[in-house]
Amino acid sequence: MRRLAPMLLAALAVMAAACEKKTQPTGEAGGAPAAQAPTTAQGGGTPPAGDDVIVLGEVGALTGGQATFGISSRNGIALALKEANAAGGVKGKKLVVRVYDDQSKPEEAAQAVTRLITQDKVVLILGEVASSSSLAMAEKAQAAGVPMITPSSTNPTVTEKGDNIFRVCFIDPFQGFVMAKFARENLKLNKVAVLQDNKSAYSIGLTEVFRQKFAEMGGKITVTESYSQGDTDYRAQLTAIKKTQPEGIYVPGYYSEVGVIARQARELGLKVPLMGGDGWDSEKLFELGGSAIDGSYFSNHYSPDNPDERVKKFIADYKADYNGAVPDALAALAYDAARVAIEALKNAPDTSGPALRAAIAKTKDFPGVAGNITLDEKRNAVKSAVVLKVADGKSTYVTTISP
Amino acid sequence: MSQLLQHLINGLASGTIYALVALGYTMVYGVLKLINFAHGDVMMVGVYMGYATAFALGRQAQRSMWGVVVIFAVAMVGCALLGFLIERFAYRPLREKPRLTALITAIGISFALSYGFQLDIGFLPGASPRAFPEVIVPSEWFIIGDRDVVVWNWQVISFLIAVGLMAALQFLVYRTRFGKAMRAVSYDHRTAALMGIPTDRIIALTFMLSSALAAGAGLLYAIKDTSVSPLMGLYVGLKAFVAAVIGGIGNVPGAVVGALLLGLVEEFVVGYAASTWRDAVAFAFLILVLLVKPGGLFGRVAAEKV
Amino acid sequence: MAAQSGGVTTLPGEDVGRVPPALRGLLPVLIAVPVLALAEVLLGSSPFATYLLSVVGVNIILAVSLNIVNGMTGQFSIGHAGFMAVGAYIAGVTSLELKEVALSFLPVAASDQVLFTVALLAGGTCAALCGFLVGLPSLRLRGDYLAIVTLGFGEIIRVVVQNTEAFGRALGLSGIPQYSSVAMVYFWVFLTVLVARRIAGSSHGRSLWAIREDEVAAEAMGVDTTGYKVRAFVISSFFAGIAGGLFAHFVPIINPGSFTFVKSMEVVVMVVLGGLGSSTGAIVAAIFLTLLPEGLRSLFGALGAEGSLAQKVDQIRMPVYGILLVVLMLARPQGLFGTKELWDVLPRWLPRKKKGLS
Amino acid sequence: MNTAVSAPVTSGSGDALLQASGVSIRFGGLKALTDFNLTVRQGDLLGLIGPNGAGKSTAFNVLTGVYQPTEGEVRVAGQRVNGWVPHQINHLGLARTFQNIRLFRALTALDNVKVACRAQGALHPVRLGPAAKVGTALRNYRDWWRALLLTPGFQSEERELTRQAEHLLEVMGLSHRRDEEAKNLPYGEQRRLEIARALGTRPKVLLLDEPAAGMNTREKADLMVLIRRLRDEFSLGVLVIEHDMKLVMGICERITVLDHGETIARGAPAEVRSDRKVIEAYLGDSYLESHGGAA
Repeated sequence: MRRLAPMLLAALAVMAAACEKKTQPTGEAGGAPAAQAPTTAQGGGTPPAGDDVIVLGEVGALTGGQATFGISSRNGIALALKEANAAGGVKGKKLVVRVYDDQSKPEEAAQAVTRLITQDKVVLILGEVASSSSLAMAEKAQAAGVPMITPSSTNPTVTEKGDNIFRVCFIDPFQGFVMAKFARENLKLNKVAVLQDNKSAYSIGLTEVFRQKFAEMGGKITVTESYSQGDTDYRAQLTAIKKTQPEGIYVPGYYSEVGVIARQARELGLKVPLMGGDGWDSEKLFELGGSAIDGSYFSNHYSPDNPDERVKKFIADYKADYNGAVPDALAALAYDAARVAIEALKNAPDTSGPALRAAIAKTKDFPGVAGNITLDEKRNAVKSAVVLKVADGKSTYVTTISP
Repeated sequence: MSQLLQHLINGLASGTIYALVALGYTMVYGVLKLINFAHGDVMMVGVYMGYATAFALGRQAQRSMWGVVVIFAVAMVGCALLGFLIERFAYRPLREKPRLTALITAIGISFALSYGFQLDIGFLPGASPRAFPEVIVPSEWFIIGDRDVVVWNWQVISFLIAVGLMAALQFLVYRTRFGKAMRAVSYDHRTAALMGIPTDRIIALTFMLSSALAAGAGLLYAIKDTSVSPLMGLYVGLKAFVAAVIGGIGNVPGAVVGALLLGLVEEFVVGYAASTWRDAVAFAFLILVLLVKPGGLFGRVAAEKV
Repeated sequence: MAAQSGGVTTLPGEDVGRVPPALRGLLPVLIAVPVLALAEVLLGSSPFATYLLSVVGVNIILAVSLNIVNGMTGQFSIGHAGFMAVGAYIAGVTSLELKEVALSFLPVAASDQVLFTVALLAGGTCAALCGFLVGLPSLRLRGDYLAIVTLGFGEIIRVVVQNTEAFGRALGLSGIPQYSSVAMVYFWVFLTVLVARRIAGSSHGRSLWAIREDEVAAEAMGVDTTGYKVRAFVISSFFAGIAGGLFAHFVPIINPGSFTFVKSMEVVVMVVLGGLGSSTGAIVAAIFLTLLPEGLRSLFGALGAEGSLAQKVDQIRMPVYGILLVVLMLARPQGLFGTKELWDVLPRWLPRKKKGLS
Repeated sequence: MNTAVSAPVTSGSGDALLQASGVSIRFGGLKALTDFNLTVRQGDLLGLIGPNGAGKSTAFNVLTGVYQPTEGEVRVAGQRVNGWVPHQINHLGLARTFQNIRLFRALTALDNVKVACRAQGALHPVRLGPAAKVGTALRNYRDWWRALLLTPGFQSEERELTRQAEHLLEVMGLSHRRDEEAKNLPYGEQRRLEIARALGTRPKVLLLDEPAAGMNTREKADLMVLIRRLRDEFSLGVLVIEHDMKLVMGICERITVLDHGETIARGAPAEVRSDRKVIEAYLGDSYLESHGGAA
C-alpha cells in the first residue's frame, strides 16, 4: 500500500511531462486508416512525418448533458474529412482531426482548445454546439489567431468575439422570427404558449425573439414556462399551459426533450400543434415523440426531402458509416462546417491563420447539405430557413422563409 | 378545480417514483450509514436492461402481461446482481474504514456507469435518450369533463405496482426474520454480528433488494416518462435522495412521505408559481424541513449517549 | 497507520531555526513572491501550460479550503461548488463593471491587478458571507444532514444564477477581463495553504481537530464547537470564493453548468483521496486528479491512433476516471497521507533521508 | 424524601462553587432524576454512588449542561447556568471526565491537554451583554489573525501552552507519552489523560465519572492518592461517581446515594454504609456480589 503514493507521484510527474511536451498529433484520419501508419507510442506520442498531414481541431461535448449533440457533430465532421481524404486530400496532404471532449463544460472547452492550438498546432478549429462553450473557444482562438468555424452555435455573440470566428448556421434572432412569422401568418394563431429550456442559452434566445416578434405581429403569448435539460416530466408545466388555452405551443428546445414533451402534452389532452427550431431535427424526435409529435412544425436549415443529389448522398453515406443512423441537423451543419473549412484550405495559399481566415471569409454560395452558405461581413451564414411539418415519423417541407 | 386535480395526480405520480428510489437510499443508509451515490445510476442500468429485454421480446410479446413481467424480472434480477457486485467489490472492503471512503467509491461507480453508458462503443447505448417502448398499451380509464382531467391505465397500474412494492418492503422489513436481522444490523452491525447474525449476507441482500427496487422504480419511471437516457439516474437519484432525507433517511415510511411531499411541492411550484425556480424551491423546502426537524420528518436524531 | 511521530499539530517547515520570531510569520511570503514572479516569466509563453496550471491551482485552493471543513473539523460539506460560484460571479461582475476603470496613478497593468484583487476579495467576502449562512444550521444539524444542507445550498445558488439576467443566465458571463496569471493563482494557492497550515498548527486548529474527534468532549473541554464550526465554514468558503474569482478571470466564460453538484463532488474526492485533514494530501490529490484526464488524453492519443476508435478515446476518459477512483480508494482507503502531511510520510519512503523533518 | 436526606452537609470551605437545588429531569415520561440537591465547595471531595441506572451520569450531564433540567436550578460559581451550553459552563470552572473515555483519539497526549488549556484561555468566558459580545468577537477575530500571521506574541503564547500542558502531563505521570496518539495509550493511562485534559481547563470543580473503572486494585489505590493530591494541589472541589464502594468509602468525605433518580441517602461514608435503604438498593441489584466482591 505504501508503494502506491510514490507511484502516484511518479505517474503525476510523467503525466505532467507528457502534457508539456510539444507533441504533434499522432495522426488519425476520419477514414483511410490503412493509409495512416499508426505511430508508435512513446510517452506523449511521437510526431508523425509531419509534412504530409494537415491537422484540424475539434472540440465537442462527447460526454455530459449535451453529449448527444457533440457526437452527431463529430460524426458529421468525420464524414467530411473521410470524403476529402478519399478525394486525395488537400494539396496532396491528408487531413486529420483531433477531437477533444469538453464534458459539456465551457472551461473544459477552453482547456481543450488551448491544447489544440498550442500542443497539437492545429490550423483551424471546428466546434461547439453549445454557445457557452463556443464563446469560451472563440475567445482563445481569436487570441491565438487561429480561425474557428462553429457549425451550430446560434447565439449572436459568438462571432462577435473577433474576425477569426465564423459560423455556418443562422442565428437565434432569425430563427425566432421565422417561427413567429409562420405561426402568425401561415397558421393564423392568435394565442401561443411558450415552453423553454432554462438551461440552454439557445432556447432562451429563441424564446426571447419569438415572444417579441409574435407580439409585434399582433399575437398574444399566454404564458412562458420553463424546464431544464435532462428533465423527463413536463406535466406540471403543460397542465399550467393547458389552463391558458393556447392555440399552439412554442417549444424551442432539443429533440431529446421535445419528443417526450409532445407525448405528455397529448396525454394531458393538449391537442394544439407544437412549434420549434432546428434543435428538433433528428430522427430521434420521431422515436421519442411517436405519433404525439405529428402535426407539429419546426424551422430548420434544410429539408431532408430535398431532391438534391448532394443531400441524398450525404444521408446515404452517413447511414453507411454510422449503423444506419439518419443524420440530424447538427451532423449536417458539422459536415458543412468541415467542408467549408476544407474548401478554404484548398483555396488559401498556405495554412497560416490569416490566409485561412481570408479564404473562409470569401465563402459565397457554398453548396452545403444544410442550405447554401454565404458568409456576411459579420461572419454569419446568410441562409433562408425552411419550415417543416412532422407527420408519420418524418418531416415534410412546408415553406421557405427568407431573412 | 380540474387543474388542481390534474396537478395532484401529476405530483403523486412523480412522488411514487421518487419514493421507490428513495427507499433504496434509505435502506442502504439504514444498514451501512452510506449515502449510496451510485443508486440512481444502478436504476439507470436497470432501465436499459428492461429496454434491451423489451426489444428482445419484440413488439407483440412486450405488450402482453407476461412480457411485462419478464421485463421487470430481468431488470430487477440483473440489477440485484449489479448491486451485489458493487457492494462486494467497491463497498465491502471499505466497511471498517472511514465512512467517506465508501462514499468516494460510490461516486466513482456513479461516474463509471453514467459516463460509461454515454459511450457509443460496443453494446453501450450512447448518449442520446431513447424512447421506452409502450409496454402497457395506453388507454384512458377515467375522464372528467371535456377531457379536463384524464387518468390513464398505466398511471393506475404503475401506482399499484409502486404501492405493492412498498407494501412488500414494509412487510419484509417489519414482519420477517430477514427484516429483523436487517434492522438489527442497522442498529449496530458489530453487535449484530456478535449475536450470530450473518452481517455480510444481510448487507449484501439489502443492497440487492435496494438495487432491484431501483430497477423496478426506474422501469415505472421510464414507462411514465417514455424515455431512457444515461443521465436519468443522476437527476432522479438526486431528487430521490433529497426525498429520503426530508422523510428522515433510514426510515422506510419517512422516505415514502418525503417523496410524495417533494413530488407535490415541485408540481405546485411549477403549476402555480415559477417553473424556473422549481429546483431551488425543492432544496429550500428540504433545508426548511431540516431546520425545523433536524432529523427529517420521521427520523430521529440519535441522542448521543454521554 | 502506525503513527509514531509528531502528530497533527507540529509545524514542520515553520521550525526554521535561527529565524527571528518577528520574521517567521512573513518568511514564507518573502520566499514565495520571487519564486512566483520567476515562474510567471518562464511560463508566460506557453498558454496551455498556463491554463492547465491555473486549473490545477484553482483546484488546489478548493481542495485545501474544503479540507478545513471536511478534514480538520470533521463536518461534511458537499456544496463547495456553490461557494465557488458565488465567488466567480461576484468577482466576474465586479471586474466587468470596473473594466473601463483604471487607477490613474498606476501603470495600466498594475492597475488591472489591483482591480483584480479588489474583485477577488469581493467574491471571497460574499462567499464567506454565504459560508456563514450555511454554517449556521450546524447549530442544529449534524453529519449527513448538514451535508445535505450544503448540497441544497449549492443547487439553490446555481438556480439563482440561472435565473438572473445580470449573471448571463444559461449562457453565462463572458468578456470578463482575463487578468489572471499563474503567479496570481499560485500566490493565492500559497496563501490558502499557509492559512490552512497555520490554522492546523495553532490552538484554533487543535480545537477544530478536537471537534472532529469528539464533539461532546470538545464542548465539555470548553471548546465553542458551534462557533468554531461556523468559522471553519467561513474561512473555507472565503477561499472557495477566491478560487471562483480566479477561475472567472482565466476561463473565458463562466456558466452555471460549471458549478454543479458534480464539481462539488470532484473537490470532495480530492480531499478524501489526499487524506482527510492532510493539506499536502489535498494538494497532491488535486494535482493528480486535475492532470489525470489530461494525462489520459495524452495516453489515449498515443495509443488509439487508428480509425474511428481514435475519435472515441476522449470519451473513454471519464468512465476510466470513475473506475480509477474506485481502485485508488480500495488501494488506499485512508487517503494518500492519512491525516499526516507529506513530510511526516516521506522519510519512510526515503529511508536514508534524515529523519525528524517534523 | 426524608428530611435527613435534604439537609445539606458540607465539609469544604467558602462559597458554593457548584450548587444544584431541586433539579429534576424527565425524558418523556421517564423520571431520570428527581429533586437532586448537591453543593460542592473548594476542598470538598464528594462521592456520588448508586446502582446501575440510578441516574448518576444523568446528574453529571445536567450539571455540565449536556442536558437541561426540567425543574430546579444549577449554579456554577454563583451563576445560574440553566440553558447554558457545556462550553460556557466549563468556562465558569467546571470540568469533567467521561465514563466511556472520550479522548481526542487521533491527537497526541500533549495536544489533548493543549486543546483544553487553550479553550479556557479563549475569550468568551460567560454570557455577555451585546457590547461585550462585540468586544469578544473582535478579540476572537484578532486572535485568528495572530495565529495566521504567526506574531511573536502568538508564538510565545504557544510555548506557554505547551509548557502548561507538559506540566499537567507530568503531574499525571504521562510525560513519557507526550507525543503518543491518545488511542494508542493503555487503558489506565487514557483515564489519567482524561483527568489531565480536564485539569487543562483550569477548573474549580472537577467531576470524575467512574475514574477507576477497569483498573486493578493497585492502580485504584494509586488513583485514590492522586485524586486527593489533585484536590489539594489545584485547590479543587471534586465530585466522583464511582461504582467501587471501597474506593468511594476510602477517599470521599461525604457521599450521596442515588437510586432510580432519587436521592436515598447522604452523609459520611460510615453513615451511608449502614443505611438500610442503601443496602436494599444495592442488594436488590445484586451489585455487591458482582462488583463489591471483586474490589
